[in-house]
Amino acid sequence: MTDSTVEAVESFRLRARAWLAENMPRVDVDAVPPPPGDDDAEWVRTRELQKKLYAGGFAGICFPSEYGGLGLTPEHQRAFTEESEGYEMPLLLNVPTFSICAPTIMDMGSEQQKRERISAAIRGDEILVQFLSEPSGGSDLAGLVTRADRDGDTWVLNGAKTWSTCAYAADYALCLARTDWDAPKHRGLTMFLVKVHQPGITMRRITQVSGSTEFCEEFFDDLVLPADAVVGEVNGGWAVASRQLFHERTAVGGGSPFTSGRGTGRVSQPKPDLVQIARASGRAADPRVREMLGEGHALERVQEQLIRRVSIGLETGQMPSPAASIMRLGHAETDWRVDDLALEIAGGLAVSGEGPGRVGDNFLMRQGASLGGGSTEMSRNIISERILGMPREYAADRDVPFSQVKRGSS
Amino acid sequence: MTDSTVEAVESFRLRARAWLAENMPRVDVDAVPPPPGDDDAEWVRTRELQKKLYAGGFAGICFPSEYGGLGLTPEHQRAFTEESEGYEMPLLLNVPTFSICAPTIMDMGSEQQKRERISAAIRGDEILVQFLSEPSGGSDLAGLVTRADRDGDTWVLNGAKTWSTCAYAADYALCLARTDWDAPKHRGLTMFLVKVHQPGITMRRITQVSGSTEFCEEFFDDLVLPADAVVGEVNGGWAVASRQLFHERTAVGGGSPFTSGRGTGRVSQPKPDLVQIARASGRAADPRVREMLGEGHALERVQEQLIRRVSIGLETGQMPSPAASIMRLGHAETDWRVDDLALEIAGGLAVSGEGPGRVGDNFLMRQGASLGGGSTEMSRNIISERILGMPREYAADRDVPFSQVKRGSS
Amino acid sequence: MDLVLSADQKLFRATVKGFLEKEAPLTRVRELADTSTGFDRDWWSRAAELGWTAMLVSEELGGGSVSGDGLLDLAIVAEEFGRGVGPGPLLATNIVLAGLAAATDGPDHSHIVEALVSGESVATWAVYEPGGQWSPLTPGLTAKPGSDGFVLDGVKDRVELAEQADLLLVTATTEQGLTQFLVPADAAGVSVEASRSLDLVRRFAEVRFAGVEVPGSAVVGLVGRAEPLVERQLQVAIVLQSAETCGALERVFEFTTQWAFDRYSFGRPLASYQALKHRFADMKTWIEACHATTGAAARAVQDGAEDAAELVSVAKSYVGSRSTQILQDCVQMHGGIGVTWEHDLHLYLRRATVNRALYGTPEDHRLRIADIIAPSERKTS
Amino acid sequence: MDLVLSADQKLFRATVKGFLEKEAPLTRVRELADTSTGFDRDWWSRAAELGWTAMLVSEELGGGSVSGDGLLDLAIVAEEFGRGVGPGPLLATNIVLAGLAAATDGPDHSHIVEALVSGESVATWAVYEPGGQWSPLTPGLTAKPGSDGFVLDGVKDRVELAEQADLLLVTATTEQGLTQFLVPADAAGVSVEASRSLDLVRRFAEVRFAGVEVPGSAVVGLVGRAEPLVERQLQVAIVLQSAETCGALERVFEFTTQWAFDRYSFGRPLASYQALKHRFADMKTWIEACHATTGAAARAVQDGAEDAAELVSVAKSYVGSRSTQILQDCVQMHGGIGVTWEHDLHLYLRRATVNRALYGTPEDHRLRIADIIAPSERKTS
Repeated sequence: MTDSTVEAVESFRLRARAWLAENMPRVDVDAVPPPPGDDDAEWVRTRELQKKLYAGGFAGICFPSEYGGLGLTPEHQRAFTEESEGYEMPLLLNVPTFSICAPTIMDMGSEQQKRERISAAIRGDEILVQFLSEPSGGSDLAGLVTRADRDGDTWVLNGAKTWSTCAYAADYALCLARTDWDAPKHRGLTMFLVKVHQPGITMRRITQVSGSTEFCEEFFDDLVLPADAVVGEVNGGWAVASRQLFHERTAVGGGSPFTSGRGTGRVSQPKPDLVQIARASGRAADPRVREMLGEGHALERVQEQLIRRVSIGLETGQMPSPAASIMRLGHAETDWRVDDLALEIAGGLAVSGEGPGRVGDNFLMRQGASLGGGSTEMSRNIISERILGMPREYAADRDVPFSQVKRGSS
Repeated sequence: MTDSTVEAVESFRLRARAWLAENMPRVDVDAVPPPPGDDDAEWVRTRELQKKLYAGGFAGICFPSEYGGLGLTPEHQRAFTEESEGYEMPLLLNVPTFSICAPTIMDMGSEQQKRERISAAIRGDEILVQFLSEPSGGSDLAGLVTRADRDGDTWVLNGAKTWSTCAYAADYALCLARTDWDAPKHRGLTMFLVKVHQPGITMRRITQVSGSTEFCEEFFDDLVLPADAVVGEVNGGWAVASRQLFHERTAVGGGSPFTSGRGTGRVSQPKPDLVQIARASGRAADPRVREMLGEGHALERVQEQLIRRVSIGLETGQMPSPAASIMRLGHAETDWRVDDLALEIAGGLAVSGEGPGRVGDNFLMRQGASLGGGSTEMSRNIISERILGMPREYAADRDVPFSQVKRGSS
Repeated sequence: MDLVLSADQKLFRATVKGFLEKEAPLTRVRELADTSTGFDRDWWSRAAELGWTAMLVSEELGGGSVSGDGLLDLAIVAEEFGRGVGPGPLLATNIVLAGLAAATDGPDHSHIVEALVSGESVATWAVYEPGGQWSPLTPGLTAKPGSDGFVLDGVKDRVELAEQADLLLVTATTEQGLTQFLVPADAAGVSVEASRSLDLVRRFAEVRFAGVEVPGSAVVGLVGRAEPLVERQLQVAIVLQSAETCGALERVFEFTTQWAFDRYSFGRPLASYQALKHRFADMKTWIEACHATTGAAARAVQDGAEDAAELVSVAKSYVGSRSTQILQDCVQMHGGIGVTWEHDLHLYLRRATVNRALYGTPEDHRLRIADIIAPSERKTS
Repeated sequence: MDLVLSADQKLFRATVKGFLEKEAPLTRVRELADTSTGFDRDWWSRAAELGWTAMLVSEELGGGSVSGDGLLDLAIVAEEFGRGVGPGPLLATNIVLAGLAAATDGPDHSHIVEALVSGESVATWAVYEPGGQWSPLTPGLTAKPGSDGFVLDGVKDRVELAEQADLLLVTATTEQGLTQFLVPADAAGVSVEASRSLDLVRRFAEVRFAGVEVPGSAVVGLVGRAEPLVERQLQVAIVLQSAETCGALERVFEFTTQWAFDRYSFGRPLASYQALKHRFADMKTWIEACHATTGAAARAVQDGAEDAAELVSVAKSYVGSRSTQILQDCVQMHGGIGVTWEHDLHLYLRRATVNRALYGTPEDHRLRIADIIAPSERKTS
């Protein structure tokens, strides 16, 4: 397909509008979201919706046609997303399947991987996830210890992964493992495409104190992987992971051309509404509480303003890309303080955990915002080292064969 | 003098009581303290008072008689201090002359130094101070760069010292200088007894934002010191300084047997009185302000309770000696918060800087408590490393010839 | 709590600790979370045999303490309780006992005291009312003269273990003023409805009183004169609550510090990172301060010191605020695992958060302190 | 302030910066601290020639701005002012000009506006009253009908540069309600007494009005209808004040970061210590947030946006609190030298502390925000 044959965006938009009206169900505004940990029906529905899109010729808009997409431009995708407002969409596939995993495979995978996995995802047949973090890992992703050992033509995988979002619902995962223990840590990693549900993988859903079970933990026991499971080069896994992280940042920033429809379909923990809590506690007229209401509201507005400022800074090149960590740190700090204010405003009512905004329960997840997506400690390292140019922290594992790096007992 | 000839404490007390009543002036409770930086008359008075004590046979109670003292016990000193309540006393000599410098000389000095300096101090003829910190120094005392170079039998001193409390009023100083640049930092230092007012020393009083000028800065230009100015061993200065620091801690903790009368005679910055500020601002009935009053008061009480707990812990051996840093950190933190509360309570009145408790001016010195006597950052290092046993910070100057240690440009 | 314990107290602490570790480890606490009662009555009777209900009661009534300073001994139990997020009515029953023991005038409740001390009976204080913040002196629940005593009408909530308790100590407004009544939980007109609790085993309920008739002998102390008793109960409640929170902090700090030693990142233990070390130093300092102020409050209440009310509020102001701050930072130190259900951190955070909220928040107690140090501007309400 | 400036604005910023660096460096500010006036009138006239008084005024009255968005341009000046702790009536005069320019009804003050724009005249806003916190809508100073206009009686304090000003814009209560008057500083019955200022060059005074007669033409806007003008003046005041504080923060952060690179301890630069690095990261984040909220408030006020009042209070709430926190941590980073007179840190801390306190504290503005987001419980006072 050459440029000259590309359908004009407006024409595409009108076609999409008509098709959506005829084929896609409207969002039910009164629908109650399922309780945490009980979203099987949603995943079934998601696959159905994606199959509809595919059947209608509106799936994988920005993916190349040779991998099952439409090969159109981000403007086409934007137009479709705008038109899809108000319709049910397979939003759960936006992250990580379409915005992270598929583009990574497209950048780094073999021709066969691209043809098979990307097109299956676009058809609504397969869901992709990431196996990256490990129980022993924390902030140090590249220090992972899951091992893949060569056995003739195959690889044997042993170890464990954790914090894999929605892995329970997935078909394939991008799994990073260590294949060379004598190389320094970034240089001995290999990325594999792993079938999620098969013998040799035990999966466990992690229950958070909020009741959410969207994260999973996986254990690999002598799981055999074929040679063609390798994505990119053997021992070149860090390059693949870096693309993944790049696509993840892009997706979080709202800049991915591969998402279709708005949002991720997952309900994040709602922020406490301080005014509502104050009223429920009978304290909305108390000047002490009013001062807290004002403080909380101000912080939330400032956080929006900070995001706007840094986004402009990044777009115009007036801020270096690590400045994204400023948004991240500001966000966590705002969350902490607003959660604290909610607790103070609720006063004696926090005992029950329930009530307005379930203040107490919410407070148990206070650190959520500062742990997901790289801890605030990492953000502070990045800001001081990469923006302010301060000396980097001593890394005891730099340029050291990984087998000689000290690892903790937990 | 043998034990059997020691006067009983009660007899000593009665004699002291009678002598004080007859000889020492009563404290004038209506006397106005001199403005900061104008205490010359006080120093003259201090020497007079010490001479009176000496003449009356009540000076240097716990110092050995061979160095001009009375050779009595801490109980005698305590009795005298109790009896001296209500009388003018030479309190300015308590720190550092009697509680830090004289005992250090007694521990580490030559016989001649002990005989001359200690007895002169007890007679009220001489005042002793410390030349330790340096402009380039900060928390790293042993990293000092003032140099003393051997020249035949003498030493030639060049460099600068700072934060010398009350040096302007003193006669002799204990001055730590580097005498070996090829040794690691602690092992190339020597302590000297230096005449404070002499050619080759330029002294400047440091003005703090509070207006206080009690600290001085001294510059040495080819100042020649005789061989007998060395205190302790050449290149053994760190051992002397360690004794000084020990005596300083003891004095600050109120445990020195060498102080006579209560207090140091120096008016430290008064703590803001939050209730008074609230009343002056017309806000003492505002519930927001009342909550702050309660918070501030609670913090101050807790700090007293913390000091009591740690003191008992140290005394009973249930806490290791670095636990003193817990008191120090708690103190600084309390000060910070109380100063912040004062500012918030004063509200719009803080503009003028004056008014109740001179809130604004006081706020300018907010960090005072966390800088003097070792920064709070050092306290946190000590608590985490020496109490919790966490790994020590990497010191780039450990076991390195000092001449090879990197030094900054400021 | 106090650094210096007598030999008897040390032995007592070891006994308490051993009993809790054996009979109520965290695995058991998690099991109890799924039961309707949150604790086991037999277990509680055995705890009572160890003296946990006797400390605030005179020997004539079956009470007695280890050191003669009953509240200080009891605070030791509370601290160990906090270390293990213990189940059961330790606080609830002892708060009621504190009131009964102090009510030297008025009807005799010695048989009830004995039943509480033996662990046979369980009591709890019904003092909060729906939607309300801490204001124990002005209950909306009324007690009006009835044919044979009083008739109680009104609603209480956040009543600890009300579903499990045999007796409720109820604050009420009578014509003569604030009065407390001991009401059997099964009295006609009393209905109890469990409410959700943030704590896994410390349950709360709403209790409705609809024309509940009680005899005059149900009054605790004198009619209209309950204020000093309420103050006494509050003081004991806060000392025990603060001691419990101190124990929780101590335990969490222990395992978080251990985590920092064991967990490596970039080839180095977390404990080697200065930014984290400094936060541990802050936490250590705050925990020592929590112990210090709790110990001082306990001693003042034990001695009936003039500033006992003030020191209790000082302790609540400090411990209430610092505790959740410390625990959240410990969560942060753990990373993602710190917000999982399987990690024990949230059990402690739940307990501390409930303790923070109950019997006046730190903010409420700051106002109380202001009323002490700046009484002339006290709001007349 | 805004990250994206036009070429004209960039040039303008450079001009302002150059002028301040040459004509009012910190050494000059320290000299001015010892003068009675705190600034030089000639210098101010030259500053006015650069347009510093013209930004909020229409072109007919001799005004004009660089970008057409006068307040945004003026905020650039204020930010540079903050970087150098600038002297003079930049804020005072522009606040008055904001009110005069907005008072399209009522007596004509165009000759005064022209004199202010040219720098020939200096004006200031007299809005605070002794002992009082921020409550601009209910002045105790009264203006009663007189033979030939009004008679003013009352006292104002914290009047910026009142000793140096030619004109006072005075808030007063009349029978018709809140009214503002332009009063010559040398009018009969006006007496000015300097008060102490925490800022070295930004002076304040108490001004007494004893039977001060002013003609009806002294009214700004309409009698009894000053509330929108006062709000406008407040909004401009806080935008300029916040921009100034941002400039101060930026400069102090620069030299403190440099200090951390240059200063060594234990053979390592301070900037290599993680605990300090993390505090620098926090400060950097907060400073960006200060810029962000100041820029948003400036834009909203410039555009007369519906949420301008809210965003102004948001900016004050945030910048007011964070600024002193950041500056104090910069003092801490410097060690002892940070609290000496000879170090420049305190000049910045003084300015920021005065800015924090003036035109409503952060706490006052939080209450204002609450009145916007939860109006139904607003206190009727």
